[in-house]
Amino acid sequence: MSSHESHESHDHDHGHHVTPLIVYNGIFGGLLVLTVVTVWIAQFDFGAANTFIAMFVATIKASLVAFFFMHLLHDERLNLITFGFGLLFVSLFFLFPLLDITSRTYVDPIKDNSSGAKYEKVLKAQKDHEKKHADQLSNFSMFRKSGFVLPSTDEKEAAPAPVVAPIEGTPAEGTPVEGTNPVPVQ
Amino acid sequence: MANTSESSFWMPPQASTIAKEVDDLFDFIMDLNYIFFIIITVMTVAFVVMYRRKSDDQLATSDFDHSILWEGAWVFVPLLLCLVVFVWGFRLFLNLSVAPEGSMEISVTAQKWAWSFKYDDGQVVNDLYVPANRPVKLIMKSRDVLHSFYVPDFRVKSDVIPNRYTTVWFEALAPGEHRIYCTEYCGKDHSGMYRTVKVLSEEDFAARKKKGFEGRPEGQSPAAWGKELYSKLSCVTCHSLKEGERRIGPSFWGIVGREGETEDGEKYIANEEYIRESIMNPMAKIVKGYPKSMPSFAGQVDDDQMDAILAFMKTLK
Amino acid sequence: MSETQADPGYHVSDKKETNYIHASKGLLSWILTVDHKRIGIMYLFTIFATFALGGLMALLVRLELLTPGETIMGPETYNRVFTLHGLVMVFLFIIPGIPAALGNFVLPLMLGAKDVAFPKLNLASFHIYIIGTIMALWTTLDGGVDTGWTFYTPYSSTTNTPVIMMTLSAFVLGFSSIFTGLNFIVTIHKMRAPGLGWERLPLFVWAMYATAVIQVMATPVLGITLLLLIMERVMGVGIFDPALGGDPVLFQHFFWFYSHPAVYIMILPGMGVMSELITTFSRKRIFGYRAIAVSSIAIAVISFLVWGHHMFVSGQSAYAGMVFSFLTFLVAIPSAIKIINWSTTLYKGSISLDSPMLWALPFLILFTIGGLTGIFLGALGTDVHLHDTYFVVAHFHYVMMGGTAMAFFGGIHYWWPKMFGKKYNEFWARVSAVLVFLGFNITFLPQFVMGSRGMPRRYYDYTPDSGYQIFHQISTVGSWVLLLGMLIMLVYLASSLRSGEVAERNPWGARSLEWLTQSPPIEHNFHEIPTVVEGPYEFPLAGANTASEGMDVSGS
Amino acid sequence: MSNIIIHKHAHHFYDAEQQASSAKLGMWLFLVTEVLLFSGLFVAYTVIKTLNPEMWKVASEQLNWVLGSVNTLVLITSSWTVALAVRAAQTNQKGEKNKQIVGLLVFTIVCAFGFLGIKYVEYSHKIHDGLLWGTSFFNHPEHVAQINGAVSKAFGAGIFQVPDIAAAMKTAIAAAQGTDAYAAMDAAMHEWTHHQELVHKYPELAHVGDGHLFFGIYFLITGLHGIHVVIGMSVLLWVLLGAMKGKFYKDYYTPVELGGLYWHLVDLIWIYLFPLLYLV
Repeated sequence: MSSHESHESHDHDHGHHVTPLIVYNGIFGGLLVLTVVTVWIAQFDFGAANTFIAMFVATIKASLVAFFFMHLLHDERLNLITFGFGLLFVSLFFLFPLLDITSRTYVDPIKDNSSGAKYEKVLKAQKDHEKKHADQLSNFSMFRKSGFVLPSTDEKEAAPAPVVAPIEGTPAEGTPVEGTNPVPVQ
Repeated sequence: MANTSESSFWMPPQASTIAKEVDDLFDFIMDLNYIFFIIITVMTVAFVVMYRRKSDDQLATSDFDHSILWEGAWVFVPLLLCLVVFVWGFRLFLNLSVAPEGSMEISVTAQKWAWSFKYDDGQVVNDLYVPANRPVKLIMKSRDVLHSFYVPDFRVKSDVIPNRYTTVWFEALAPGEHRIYCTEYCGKDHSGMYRTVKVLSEEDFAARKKKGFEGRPEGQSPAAWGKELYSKLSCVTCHSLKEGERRIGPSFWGIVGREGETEDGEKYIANEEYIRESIMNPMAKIVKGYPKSMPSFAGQVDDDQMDAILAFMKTLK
Repeated sequence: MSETQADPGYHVSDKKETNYIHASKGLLSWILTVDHKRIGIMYLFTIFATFALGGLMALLVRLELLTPGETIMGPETYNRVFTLHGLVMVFLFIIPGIPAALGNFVLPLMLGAKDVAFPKLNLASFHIYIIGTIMALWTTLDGGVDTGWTFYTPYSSTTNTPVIMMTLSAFVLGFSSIFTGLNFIVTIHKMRAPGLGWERLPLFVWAMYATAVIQVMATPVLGITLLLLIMERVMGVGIFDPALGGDPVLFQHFFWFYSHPAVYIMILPGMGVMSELITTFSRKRIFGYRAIAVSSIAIAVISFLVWGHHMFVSGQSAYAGMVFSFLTFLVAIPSAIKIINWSTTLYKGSISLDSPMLWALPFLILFTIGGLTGIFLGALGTDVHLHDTYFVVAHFHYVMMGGTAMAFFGGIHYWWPKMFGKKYNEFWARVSAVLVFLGFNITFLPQFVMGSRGMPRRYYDYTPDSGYQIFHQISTVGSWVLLLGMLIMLVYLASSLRSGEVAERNPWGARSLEWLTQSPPIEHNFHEIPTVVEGPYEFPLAGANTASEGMDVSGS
Repeated sequence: MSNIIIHKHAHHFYDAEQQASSAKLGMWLFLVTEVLLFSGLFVAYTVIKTLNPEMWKVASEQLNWVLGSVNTLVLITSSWTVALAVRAAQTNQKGEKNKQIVGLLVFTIVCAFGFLGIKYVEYSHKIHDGLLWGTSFFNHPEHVAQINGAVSKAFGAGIFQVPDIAAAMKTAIAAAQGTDAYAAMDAAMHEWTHHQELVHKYPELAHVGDGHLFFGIYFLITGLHGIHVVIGMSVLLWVLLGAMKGKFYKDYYTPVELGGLYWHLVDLIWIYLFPLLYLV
């Protein structure tokens, strides 16, 4: 089709289609209601499903805006296709990194790579360390509790919660807190 | 057990059990390469020669411009071959990634621009010592930026990442020495970040390990050994031995007993205690006017080595 | 070339009018022009300059590697030089290369349009490109960055070189690229001449369309990646910084989501030029028009699915590795189709070896090598050994330099008469083409060997005992031959501008619309918009008195 | 792309019709690039959340969902009014100045200001409580280390051994009244006590690791969105000026439509952003 045809062919949809007021107002009402729904539904805990439900409602709202406020419904089909294509690539962008991070430990799992294990390790470390220094630490909560996570020096020994802050991307080795020497100034 | 083979035209020697498998796939793909390259080139050159334009108004003698048969053929034949290569490659990759049960574990730390290898008995060395004919699994992490552990003769490679562990495993075929490279760009001395894998027979390995792989050799003075460590631990990259010469860090010449001022204006005297701290926890005191770029050597330098280094430093005046 | 057999059925006027070059005078009339032809020309000369700069850096790198240890510069300098080589060649030369320079000039002509859809946006895109270039150069004078063109974290977020400025420059250049792509998509959709249906588009236009899609879809992600990197440095947001609990591998996902499709931004236009050259210089309808057109689009889409093959040993999950490896092999197929179709097009054609063809044929050979060696890197098992070695370096130079750059120069020689209405010295053109072909192979073939033997890339130094030196030396010598070829080209093209003989309207007897208007074209391209009645490659056939019926029969 | 607002169609188009539809296609392509730009941040959000579920749970509770909801309503309303503005332009007769378009656009812009106002309230609260990115996060070890460094510098390292640091500081300061050490001590103590308060105000947040990552992403996403709000406002402002001159009527309203499209996109992104950050 030449562009002559191409623009004649959709003369009728461009510009000459005016959405009636009632539709706009209806959509607006719908959006308000859905917003309330999102907030209301967020109070219940469906576990993992939470995000999906929220995204589902959000998607309904988004499509209302796109199809009616942004006229995708009555506009040239090409614009709809363009936008859809964009969303396709967005979904790819989500798909692969997620595939990676969720399956990293399947082959030859190493502990400490999944954050869960990371935290258990640190909490344990903090307990041991609390026992050791209970007396000095009594007024020193933020050190005992700041669960700052770094690779342990060796997977054999359970590293105490390190308090030496990382310097220029060099994770410092975990060293137990001596109440007597505060963290060196960097 | 097979021995380390000579290097071929394309590939370095096969020094690990996996190396042969890798090379088989490599050779297979190389054959495919030759075949297809010859087909394309011969076709092209032949057509150019045969249908070369002789006169200015010569026209094409055929309008042969599509053929489902041909196009189908050169969609499906390559696709098929590709799938074969893919499956082969993936199976091989799993072998490369999953270490056999009961492999010997060595934990590896990479940092700008040095490797250190820690054995289960706690000793830390800067060259990798492994027994022959026994699977070895390296559990690696980095202290600063990305590095990559690569032994061409073993055909193994894996990035080394801060805050996470990665692994490689290999089973060396026979005693010998092989080069370790860093293959993830990591700055100034990226290309200087190579070490040696020293493959020892099972007995030698046990013996050497007992008395420490890199303990002070008999008859060598602590100072002399310290001088060795000075280059081995790559202190040399940042600290000169010439009087007052400034590299990234201050010179070692006359360092013992030197007096000066730290970044936050405190006076210091570089006695043993100070030097020990500066090596183990460099950020504690930074000499005025120098960058905070020294990595900690905690867990890499044991007491003997520390004494040796101090002994060496004392000779520098 | 007799006019009679060019384009029967078109209204052709040969009365000379003032062409776009002389339409208006003065520097300002160029800097502020909205004429796609002038913008294309300005791009062309800027890109020549950036190519020269990148080439110079390459020569320095090769020279440094001539001997082990320090040859001409220290490691810090070396790291900056190879980084700059990468950045300049990727962002300043090869990505804008064919689309912005040749595409801008030729595309509207091929569509029978008066201009691109948004001329002012087009000009803006050029100005933005200049700004980005200046920023990049400024950073270089400011000491240069040493991160490698990939900006991998955490190195890039901790090194004390002016990374922020350089990242900003790449960010800005991204906008230029997006605007060009956006412009082309709209132009191709809305500005086609009457009768010019999708199946009558020259394959160069199809390739440009596919390229534009990638530019529009992928470049924004580069933008956000670089912004996040800047935030890492400015604010210390730790998304990519392991020291702050972030994930450095995530940065690689972000980066390659753009930079792998970008590889096809680089090669697809080259493939487009190839289709034009092969058909014109064998005077034959392209073999498998549909297959080639569709494969361009296929490549554009699949290219978004394969980025993980840059990360097989990066600590990415083995399953992600598997998926990416599989998809990578899928993307190999469309390229294979193109290659074989081109060489089949030559069958029973009338093949002339005019200089543009002498750039096209090497493309065929070199791109084949580049593509085939890709199989080693797509296969997980072998990639572990070859990743980040000179094998990879050689591979992508065969695709980028041996592919795109060859096509770029082929295109320049092909459209040069149309652009400037001048001829260049045919003899020296052939000499230069041959020299470049030879020099290229001498430079990069040895790199395959030393790569598979374990020479890592981005290395300032190598030990004498490692046995890599001989390959480095051959390679370095080759780079000088390459240089000689380029210099010769520079000379005869320059002299053609000064004193080339006048070129006629359609020197090659090509059939697509850009050859309908005079050389150089008038300001509004066409005296009257042509009505298209047949496909772009309807070359008359020996013995047949009428050309066959357009594209409708082909590939169906 | 100002060539498309030239009322009489530009020379290289066949007619205004072709020009308008080209302009709109161009705008949609641009919107797609915007979507992909934001998608990067959403991917970062998803990945970091998946890697640190515990931290995320705790940290995300610190956002004020009421303010978030109000902002959502504000944006939706503005989206509605701008849609009506486009409609008003579509139905407007040539030459007549249309109060409706102007009014609706003004209202939209006012909504935008409202949105930014509320954001400002949220931000200032976060900043005061040190719920920030990277090492600026109130309980980031480096941040803590700095505070304690200052304290030990002003009061001497011994201070950390006494059972009740706060009291010890007070006495020390009282003693130091008037001396030049006073200022440093005072500052150090303030920081220290402020930090202590925060630790007790956000106990879980203080204990769970890497809380700064959440706020880093929060500020990046909302920040980038905020920038787009500002851009959208300026576009609408520019359209408004045109509308006041009565430029737009049923055969020529592309600028109003494109400006509207952009504003809708800003709304669209917030529609996803709101539940992701404030609710789940």
